[in-house]
This record gives sequence, C-alpha cells and structure tokens, in this order.
Amino acid sequence: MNPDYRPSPSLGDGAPEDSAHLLAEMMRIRKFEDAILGLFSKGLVRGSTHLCQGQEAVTVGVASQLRPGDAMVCTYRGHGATIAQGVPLDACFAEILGRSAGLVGGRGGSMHFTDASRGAIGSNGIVGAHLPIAVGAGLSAQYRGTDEVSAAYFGDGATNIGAFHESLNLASIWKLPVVFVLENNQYGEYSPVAATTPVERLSGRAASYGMPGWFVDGNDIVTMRATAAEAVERARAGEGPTLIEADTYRHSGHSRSDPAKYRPADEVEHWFARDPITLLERAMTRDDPSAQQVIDDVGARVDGEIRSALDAALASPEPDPAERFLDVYA
Amino acid sequence: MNPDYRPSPSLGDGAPEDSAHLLAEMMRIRKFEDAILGLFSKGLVRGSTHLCQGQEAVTVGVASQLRPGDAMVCTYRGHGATIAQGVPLDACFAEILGRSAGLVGGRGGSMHFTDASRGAIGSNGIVGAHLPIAVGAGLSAQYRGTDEVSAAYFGDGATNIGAFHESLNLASIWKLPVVFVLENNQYGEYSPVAATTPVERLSGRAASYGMPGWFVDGNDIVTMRATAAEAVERARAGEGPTLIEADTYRHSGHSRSDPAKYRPADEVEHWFARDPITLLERAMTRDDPSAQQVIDDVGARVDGEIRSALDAALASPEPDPAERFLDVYA
Amino acid sequence: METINYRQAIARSLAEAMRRDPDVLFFGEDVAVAGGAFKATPGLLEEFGPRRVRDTPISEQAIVGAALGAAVTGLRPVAEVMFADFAAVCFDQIVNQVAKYRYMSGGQLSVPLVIRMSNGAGAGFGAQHSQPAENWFLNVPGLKIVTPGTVEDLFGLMLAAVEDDDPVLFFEHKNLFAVKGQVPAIGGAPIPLGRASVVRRGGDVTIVANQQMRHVSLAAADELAREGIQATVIDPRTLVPFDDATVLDSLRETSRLVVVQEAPPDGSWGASLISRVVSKNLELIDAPPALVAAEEIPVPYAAAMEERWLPRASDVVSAVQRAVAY
Amino acid sequence: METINYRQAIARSLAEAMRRDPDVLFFGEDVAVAGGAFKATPGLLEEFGPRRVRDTPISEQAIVGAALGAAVTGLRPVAEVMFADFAAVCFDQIVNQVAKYRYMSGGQLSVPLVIRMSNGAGAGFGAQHSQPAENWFLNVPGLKIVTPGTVEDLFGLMLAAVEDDDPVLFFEHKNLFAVKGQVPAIGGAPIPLGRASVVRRGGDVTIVANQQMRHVSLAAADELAREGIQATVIDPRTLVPFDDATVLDSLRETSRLVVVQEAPPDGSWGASLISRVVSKNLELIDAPPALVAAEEIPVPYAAAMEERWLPRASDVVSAVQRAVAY
Ligand SMILES: Cc1ncc(C[n+]2csc(CCOP(=O)(O)OP(=O)(O)O)c2C)c(N)n1
Ligand SMILES: Cc1ncc(C[n+]2csc(CCOP(=O)(O)OP(=O)(O)O)c2C)c(N)n1
Ligand SMILES: [Mg+2]
Ligand SMILES: [Mg+2]
Repeated sequence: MNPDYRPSPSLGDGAPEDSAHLLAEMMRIRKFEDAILGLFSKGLVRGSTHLCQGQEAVTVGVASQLRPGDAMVCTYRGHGATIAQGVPLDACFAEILGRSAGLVGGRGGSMHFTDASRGAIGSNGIVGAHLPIAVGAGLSAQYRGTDEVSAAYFGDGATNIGAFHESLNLASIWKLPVVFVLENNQYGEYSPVAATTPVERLSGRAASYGMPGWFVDGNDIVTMRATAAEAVERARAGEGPTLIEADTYRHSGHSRSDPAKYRPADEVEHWFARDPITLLERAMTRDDPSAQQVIDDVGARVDGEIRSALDAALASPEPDPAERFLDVYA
Repeated sequence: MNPDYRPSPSLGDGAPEDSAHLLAEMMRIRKFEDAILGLFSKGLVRGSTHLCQGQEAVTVGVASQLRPGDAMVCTYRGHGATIAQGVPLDACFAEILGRSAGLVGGRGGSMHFTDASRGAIGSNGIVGAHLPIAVGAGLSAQYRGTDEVSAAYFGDGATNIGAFHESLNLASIWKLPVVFVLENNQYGEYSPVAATTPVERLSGRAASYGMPGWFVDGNDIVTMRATAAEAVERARAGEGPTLIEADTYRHSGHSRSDPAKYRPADEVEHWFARDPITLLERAMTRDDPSAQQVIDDVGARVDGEIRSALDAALASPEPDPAERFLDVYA
Repeated sequence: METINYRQAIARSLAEAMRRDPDVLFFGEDVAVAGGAFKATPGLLEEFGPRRVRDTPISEQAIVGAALGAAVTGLRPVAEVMFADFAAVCFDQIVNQVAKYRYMSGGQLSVPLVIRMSNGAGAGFGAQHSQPAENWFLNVPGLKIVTPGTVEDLFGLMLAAVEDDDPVLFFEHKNLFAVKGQVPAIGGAPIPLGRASVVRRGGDVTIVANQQMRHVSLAAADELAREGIQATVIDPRTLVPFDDATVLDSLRETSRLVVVQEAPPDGSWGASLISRVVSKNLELIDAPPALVAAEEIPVPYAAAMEERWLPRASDVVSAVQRAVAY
Repeated sequence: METINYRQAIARSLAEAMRRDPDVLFFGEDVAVAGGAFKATPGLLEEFGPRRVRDTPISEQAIVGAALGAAVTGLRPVAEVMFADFAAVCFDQIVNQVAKYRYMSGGQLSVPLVIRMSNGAGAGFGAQHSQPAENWFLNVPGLKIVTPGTVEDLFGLMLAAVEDDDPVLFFEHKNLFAVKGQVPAIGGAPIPLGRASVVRRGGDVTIVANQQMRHVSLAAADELAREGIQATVIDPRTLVPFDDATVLDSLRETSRLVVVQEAPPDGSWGASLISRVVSKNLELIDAPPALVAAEEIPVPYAAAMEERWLPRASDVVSAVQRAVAY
C-alpha cells in the first residue's frame, strides 16, 4: 500500500494572506466548544457531547472549498464541521441546550445538528452511517447535472465499519463527486488506531476502491485547504471521489465522560504543540511580530460573538413540548 | 496495489501422483450437480439452487488441506464446498429433495447445507454474512489453543459488502487462523465484476487489512492445492489469515432461473476450455495416454456412487411435518 | 384496461412513476441490465437509460443510504432490496437513518423514497429468503409500510408511494407474481396510502388479511358462505398508516374479528391491531379476537413443512367458526 | 450480601459467569482496557486477561458474527453492542444468523451466546442512542430476550443467560445504572429465563411492566393505593420466553390488565401480550386492557420532550383508574 503523503503548500511556506479569517473560523469552533464545556459543568447539557477541539483545521480547510448547493455530512463530533459551514452559533448553542431556537428545535441535541440551508444535511450518531448518505448526495449532484459536491467527515475508527467500505466502493464505481474526509485523531473512543486497525495509513484503504487516498497534516490549515481544494476540484470536474486522511488530535476525551487518561503524556504534549490554532498563530507572527495584535483582535471579536450567541440561546425558551410531534411524517 | 500472483506448482509441471483421487473428488461434485439439474427439470427441487460447476478445483483444493476439527463455511453456492468435506451424497440429495434423510432433515434446502461432523458448519443465503462467522470459528480455534483453522468461501460480489470488510479486519487484528477463499467466478449474479467493483484484482483488497492477498489460477487443482496448503500452514502456525483469490468460472447461470445469456460466447468458450476437470484430465493423459482408462474408471465409479446416493435419497420419506418444530430452541 | 400479472405490475408502475416525474430514479442489484433477479423490472433501463436506472454492487447499506442522500437533496429515488430478508443488512439505514431523518432535521429535510422488497414465504426458498419482514419495522415511527396483494393495488400504491414525501417500505409478495389483474393501458391513479380495501362484505365476521393471506381468506370466506357464515374481508393494504376506521366500521356490524397474517404472532401488525381494537373499542367485540398467524419457527424448506408454516384457509375457517360459535 | 448498583452488577455477573466456565469469553468495543464506554465492565480484563476479555474494532457485524462462530464451535461468548440502537447495524447477524443457526443446522449446532446492549431513553442521548430496541426482535423466532429492571434480576438473569444453550439478547437499561440492590458476596444463583416476578400484590388491577416502567409502575401503584386501588405489579423480566401464566393467574383475581412499556405500541411486546390474553382468555377481562406506551415518534432530545415521550406514573394511574371505573 502506497498512500500518497501530501506535504503540498503548508504554513512552513509562510502564513497565508487571509490568515486572520482562517484564524477566526478556527477560533469560533474552539471557543464555541470552550463555552459548551462551561455549560457541561453547569449541568445544562443532556446526554453526551463530543468535542472536536484540536481538529479545527480539518473542517475549516474543507469548508473553505465548499459552495452553496454542496452537501456536508458529519458525525456526533460535528460541531466544528457544522460551524465551519457558517451555521449561526446561537442556533447551535440553543440546540445543545434543548431550546426552541435550536437548529432542529431542540429535538436533536449535540449529535444531530442540521442546517440544510447551509449544506449541513446531518450529523450522525451511528459510526459510518452517514457515509452512504453522502454518497447519495453525490449521486444527486451528478444526476441533476450540477457540479455540486458532497463532503463527509468521519474518524479513524469508522474505517473499520461495513458502511465505510460499501460507500467508498459505490462512490467510486459511479464516479460520484464525494470528498471523504478521514479525521484521524489517533483514537476511536479509548482505543488507539493500532489496537483496532492492522494498517498504518488508513488512506491506503482507498486503493481498494480505485480511489486516490491522500494523507496530510490535518493541523496545518494551509495544507488542509490546498488538499481539500484539489479533491473538491476533482469532484466538480467529474473525476470522482477522493479519500483524504487528515492527521490530527482531539484535545479532550472521546466524550464528556472521558478524561482521556489513557494517553501518554509525551503524545499529548507533542500534539498540543501542534495545535492548529497555535501553528497558524506562530506562522503569522514569525515573519511579522505585529500580527499578534491581529490575533488578539480576532480572539476578542470571536469572544464577543460567542458571548452574544450564548446569551441569545439562553434567552430562547424551552420548546413547546407539543412540538415533539412535528415532522415525524410530512 | 500489488496483489501477489501465485503461479506456484501447477498442472503444467505434470499431473500429480494422486490425480485419480483429485479427479474423483471433482467429478463427485460435477456429477452431483448434473443430477441436481435433472431433478430440476422433473420439478423435484423447490426454491432456487446455485450450481458451482466449473469451480470444483477451488473447493477440492482447499478441502484437501483441512483436517477434522477445522471449520468450513460457504455460500448458497455451496454444494461443492460441502461435498469436498466428505459429506455423504445421499444426505445432500435428500436435503435438496426436502426429505427426512437430508443433511438438516429437509428443513434447510439447497442453501443450508450443514454437516458439523465434517466441519461444514453452514452454508449461508446472505451474501457475506458467513464471513464474520468464519472469524468466530477462527477465534474459537485460537482461544482453545488448537492449531485448527477456519476456511470461508465467498464470491467476487461479496467483496463489496460490509461484512467482508469487517471480517477481514477483525481476523487480521486478532491474527486468527482463517483462510478467506474468494472464488472469483467473474460474475455476481448477472453483473460482471467490472460493473460493480472499481479494482481489477480483488485480492489487492487484502492490503487494507495488512493481510497477504494471493491471486491464483483457481481451475488448476495443483496450484489451488499448493496455495491452500500455504495459507492453511500460515494459519496453523499462528501467522494469521490469508486471502486467496481463485480465478474461476461458473458453467451455468447464477441460479436455476438464469440461462446466462449475458456472457460473451468467446468468454464462455475460453473458460470451458479451462474447465478444471478437463485441465486435470489433459495433464494426466499428456505424458501417459493410458491414463484415459483411469479417467474412465473414475467416471464410472463416481457415476455409480451418484446413482446409489440419489436412489437412497429418493427412497427417503418426506419428513414428518411435526419435525418442523424441532431445534428452534435447545 | 389491460390484464397483466403482479410481477409485470412492478415494472409498469415504476415506468409510469418515472414518466411522471424526472426526479424519480431507480437502482438496486441487477435491476437494470438484467431486468431484476425476479425479472420484475425489465425494460426500465431501455426506456429511461443508465442515468435513471442503475445496477449497484452488492451493498445494501450503500444502496439505501444513497437513496436517502438523494432523497434529502431533491430526488425521489426508488431502491430495490432484492429479498425483504436482506433488509436486515441495511436495517440501520432504514430504522436509524431513513425513518428519523426528517425528525432529526427538525423538518428541514423531506425523505421521499421508496424501498421495494420481495417478501414472504411459500416458494421453497428456505429460512433466509422467505421471511415476511414487514413486522421488523412496526415499532419504528417514521416509516410507511405498504403490502399490496393484487395487481391493481400494487400499481396504484406504487404510484402513491413514489409521490409520497415520506419514506415507504414497499413489500411485493414473491408468491403472488402470477396473480392477474387489470391496469390502465396508459396513465393510472394512485391509491392513497392508509386506506383499507373491503374486498368482500358479510355481516357475521370481520376478517382482516393482506398479501397472500387476503387470497387465503377469500377462499375461506367462500367456504364459510357455503356453511351460511358471511364474512367481510378487509385488506388493509398499508400497515402504516393503518386504516383502523374501516375495521371498526365493519366490527360494528359483525362484532367478531379474525386477523390473518403471514408472520408469527409476537411483534406483528395483527397483534397490534387486536391490541388497539380491544383497548379502545372492547365494546364492539362479542367474541375473542383471533390471530391466525404463521408458526413461531424459521420458515422451513420442505414443502410439507412450509405449507403448514403458512396459515391455510382451513385455519381461517376454524377461527371464524370458533368466533361465531362463541 | 452486598449492596451494589445496576451498573456494577454487570461486571459482577460477568465475572461470576467467567469464573464458573472457562469457555466464557467477552468482547466488544472498548470493553477491556477502558472497562466499557459506560464503565460497566471494569476489572474484567485485569481478572481474566486479554485472551478472554477483548477490545474490538468498530465492527458490530464482525462482533456478533464472531460470537456466533465461536458459539457454534464450543465456546460461550458474551458480546457487547454498546447502545442497543446499534443492533441495527448487525441486525442481519442477529435475526438471519444467530436466531436461525440451530434451526438451519437441523439441531447439529448450539448457539450459546449472549449479546449485551445498553437500552432505552431518559438520559438525553437523542433519537439514535435512546431506543428501547427489544421490540425489533419479537417477530423473529429463535432468540431469547431479557430485560432486567433491578440489580438482583440483572445478576441472576445474566448467570442464566450465559448458561443457556440458546442465544440471548440481554438489554441493560442505561437509565437504571444507579439503581441499588443486593448480590451475594460470592457465588450467586441464576434466575431461570421465562419467569416473571410479582413485585407487588393487589386485587384490583394487574400492571405488567419492565425495566424503567417497572419502577414507574410501582410509584403509580403507591399512588393508587392511597386512593384505595390495590395493584399487582408484574415484571416479566424476560420477553421471550414470556411468562403468560403469571399474568393470567393475576388476571383471574383482578380482571383488569394495564401493560406499561417504554416503546411505541405497534409491534411491541405489550401489544402482543394484550393480543394473546384477549384471544385466548377474553373471559378473564372485565375492562379494556390498556397499553401505556411511549409515543409514536423518535426519541426527542430536549428534557421537556423526552420526559413526555416516556410513560409517566400519572399515565399509569389514569389508565388504571379508567380500567377500574369501566
Ligand atoms: C455503529 C456504532 N458503533 C459504535 C458506536 C459508539 N461510538 C461512538 S463514537 C465511537 C468512536 C469512533 O471513533 P472514530 O471513528 O475514530 O471517530 P472520533 O470519535 O475519534 O471522531 C464509537 C465506538 C456508534 N456510535 N455507532
Ligand atoms: C445481502 C445479500 N444481498 C443480495 C443477495 C442476492 N444474491 C445472492 S447471490 C448474489 C451474487 C453473489 O455474487 P458472488 O459473491 O460473486 O458469488 P457467486 O454467486 O458468484 O458465487 C446476490 C446478489 C443476497 N443473497 N444477500
Ligand atoms: Mg478517531
Ligand atoms: Mg461471483
């Protein structure tokens, strides 16, 4: 197996012109989830929640290449993917809080974020189950004769489930415009990849489907964006699906109940030093120390945005319980 | 992808010493199914039946390497795999005829042949669903500290279903003694492999599981046996699973209702010329024309065996309908 | 009108639906080039081309999921799952995805898709190819379930299923393929989902039965009529939504309920119907409601066994006689 | 005896079963090193080692199939499917393989395996992680279904399930993890599958309820007692086989049946029980049997919605009052 490592353009080449924008996009996700952590501790979040802190460059990079009309599906660890689509933060908070202003009226919760108007056609609680749906969105784009694409995020652990296999195969044989974005955050729940998966580079599995499989540094926003651009371009051009394996790391445990004590300290240290936000900030200030001001400004602006979104969400009423009967059928 | 083509020993090197035996084993399957065809036309077979004529070298080759205690699972196209285990032909006929002397008392039919005493722990009607079961039999062999192995036959089409993927992955990560025997007979039902599968050599998929994937001439009984021997040896030695892709061809359609008109004449001609029984006979007579007598004798003996097995089966009574309530629970 | 059989009605109705709406596409294993493993969909590829009629790999999860993804992005896919038994390999896509997708999206997304499956026993296919699988889905809100028993119903219900904005599981009974009936030479009207059909009227007992059992029950009703017992036979046609009202109307006259189904009793639509009737309208009932059901064993292969597994007209007759004598 | 909670009873009972029989092994996703996603199986890896306690990839079809293959070749595997909702991704292995394997082998092969799953609603996990999935399997002969509602039942039923020569689906309710109860400090006796437990006796009404609803029904019974209505509360504990006899015995005294379940009505065990009772013993019934069930919608997330989705004690009280007033 020869999965293709893609160094391509990177932050090593210098910070991009729109660094401030990219930083803001990643910070929105980071700080949104900081706030969710706060809500946890106040007992305001029911069930489970899965944070994606540390993985922001992947979703921001991919989302930067999507356009209105494109479809995006993601997992229970989908706050980042959904927010990167430009979904309003107040509706995201409200959904997790179970309020009527929530994305889906409080009926879904953290694992079921949908904002179809922005292409976010569903987060999914079943590992791998959204991949066939992404294939269907790709089929639809092709059938309708558009150059729309479908993007699907999923984890390393998901590459072991049957639906992954069937989806990549069908997307390939029908040459559908699907970008499969494998967020390899090194663990599936508590299990390191090597404990469950007998190959080192998961992107190598693309070969089983006659599909390009690329492996990139998922914490480098420039690399991530460039790689996504290529895969999306292939899809739009009718060249079929691509599998991108983005190496990354989740900062916290699998879900709210996991303190992630199973991770070796040096591993954690290594990856925190490679935090995608830190990497971008470092690149910004390396050539231009005055960029620190830009960074601080972005941080402050996003803090404000988060605060007012959260205030708005908290001000939203509980849903009318009668609404639970809506939308079971058309 | 670099699946490993294995020419290894072959009939080209001359017929093996035990040719008469191998020929008899293949002929038993061939002539058994000839007889089934006859029963069809008399309306004595219910439902569907899937013949494996043309693929006999695969199952005879693999079965030759199995021992008591080893497990074998196969598909609805499982007459050959089961008969190659040494299962009595009268019980096979009786099962298809729905008689009480059938392998499973007439409750199963053509798709559900089981003879646990000979390692045949189940034919399966659901594509790919027996592969997880084969993994479990391998787990059991390993757990019990034996050097028993588990062998699973399946088709080219089955490599596209989720259970295939999950099974090879789990067998590999647990290093289980499983031999996955892919009978690539060029079609899944009416669809040629290329219509459903975007890679040329299915054995290449083994790489996704860090497993050896070998591709061999499945119609050459010597090659087939040698390859099976190696894979079984690896399994017994604790070296884990192997995927063997055996290139072969089914002589008739997918099932009784399929005249197989969709196959190009030259393709059919090519493969009929490479009939595994013909190939062996040709090798036998090439160096020793007097071997024709051996061949004729084997044919006559097997004919006799088939006739008496069929007579015995036809003499078996219909099952007592009350037996249908047996064995739902222990 | 034209006389065709149940098998032919499948392609006829699909073709009609595809002519009406360019957003309808159809895919499944060997449905296109080969015209279906049951030869139920010949001619569709020829009429509508490979963009709209597609063969798939053996990947039921991908098939159903692809239909779902296409449905929520503007199309009206029809997917085939060859034998209903194989719904088990894509059960997650059906119950956790398709059934809940509208709800989990807060109503943002519609799921106008049809999953066609060949259902049921009687043809000697054995335990894994003969199950009446419709009951697996009853406890899962969000699906509609259709089980036509005649050519006319298949044709009209298929048109309705494809037009419906909700997901429909469409069970075609493989032992009814040869049943004949009439369809319009061109066009045709949908039969609204959720309306039972009263296929025979009689004042002594209400028999509710679908698919094969509709026919078995009609035979039983003929026999009962010779004894002077007049049966109403109601074919619910769709199990979800279920037309309780038609059953209750009939019970007002007959006070006796016999449900006949090709599936074991527990967790079935028949048991559910009886439970609804007695808990809400016990006063309508003068005799114990009977559930004439298949046996609680896997479907056996041998003819003599499989025949007994299926409810027979004589079982229906006895159940009715007991109810009337109560 | 020792006081532990329902969550702890899981590991306790598994450890006891594994000590008794060296052929018992246990595997699932993150059950070993991490001690389970619900922290229900800590200590097992430490006591029994990596040969007997194994983490798996995220591959439920392979997990269940591996258990099946091991079971038919001499072992007694216990497999975990983390949330019962995920039984959908391995539904084929359960209903088409595990359930039918003995039958399809003509009795040559036994299938002594247990599939443990965390079941049910009430904890805010949303539509895909809260389903009471036990009803998906009712129409499939060949499986046993166990739904313990207390520490004692979980412990004793687990021992019985592991000893049983048939496949058992073992549903642990994740909203009962904190419930306390008593288990022996060492050893312990299996509770035979198929025996209901009469958890409260009263002559006015028979309430049948399991898992969370057992507790809800007991609260309702207390409230009813204050009004002078005395309820018998029966926990069936196992849904297959179902202990009809205990229910019928109680009905002989009370003549009133109220079934309370955490699942929608159609295709449920409650509807099936009512159907069996009225079709075979209508004479025992003096009032319409009531099915107090969950709502026919996916499980909603927000607290105020999910609470209403679940039957509440007040719903049980009203149903009983209606039955008594009839
Ligand atoms: C079919 C299924 N099995 C198991 C689970 C439980 N589960 C939720 S997340 C998870 C780990 C997934 O790991 P990975 O794919 O790497 O994604 P990550 O959580 O790391 O983003 C598991 C096992 C599930 N939701 N669905
Ligand atoms: C899950 C499932 N899907 C579809 C089928 C119907 N079916 C039976 S055999 C077959 C083709 C299998 O092809 P292959 O794996 O190549 O095996 P072959 O029949 O050629 O031996 C199909 C689609 C099935 N039995 N199970
Ligand atoms: Mg991961
Ligand atoms: Mg094939």
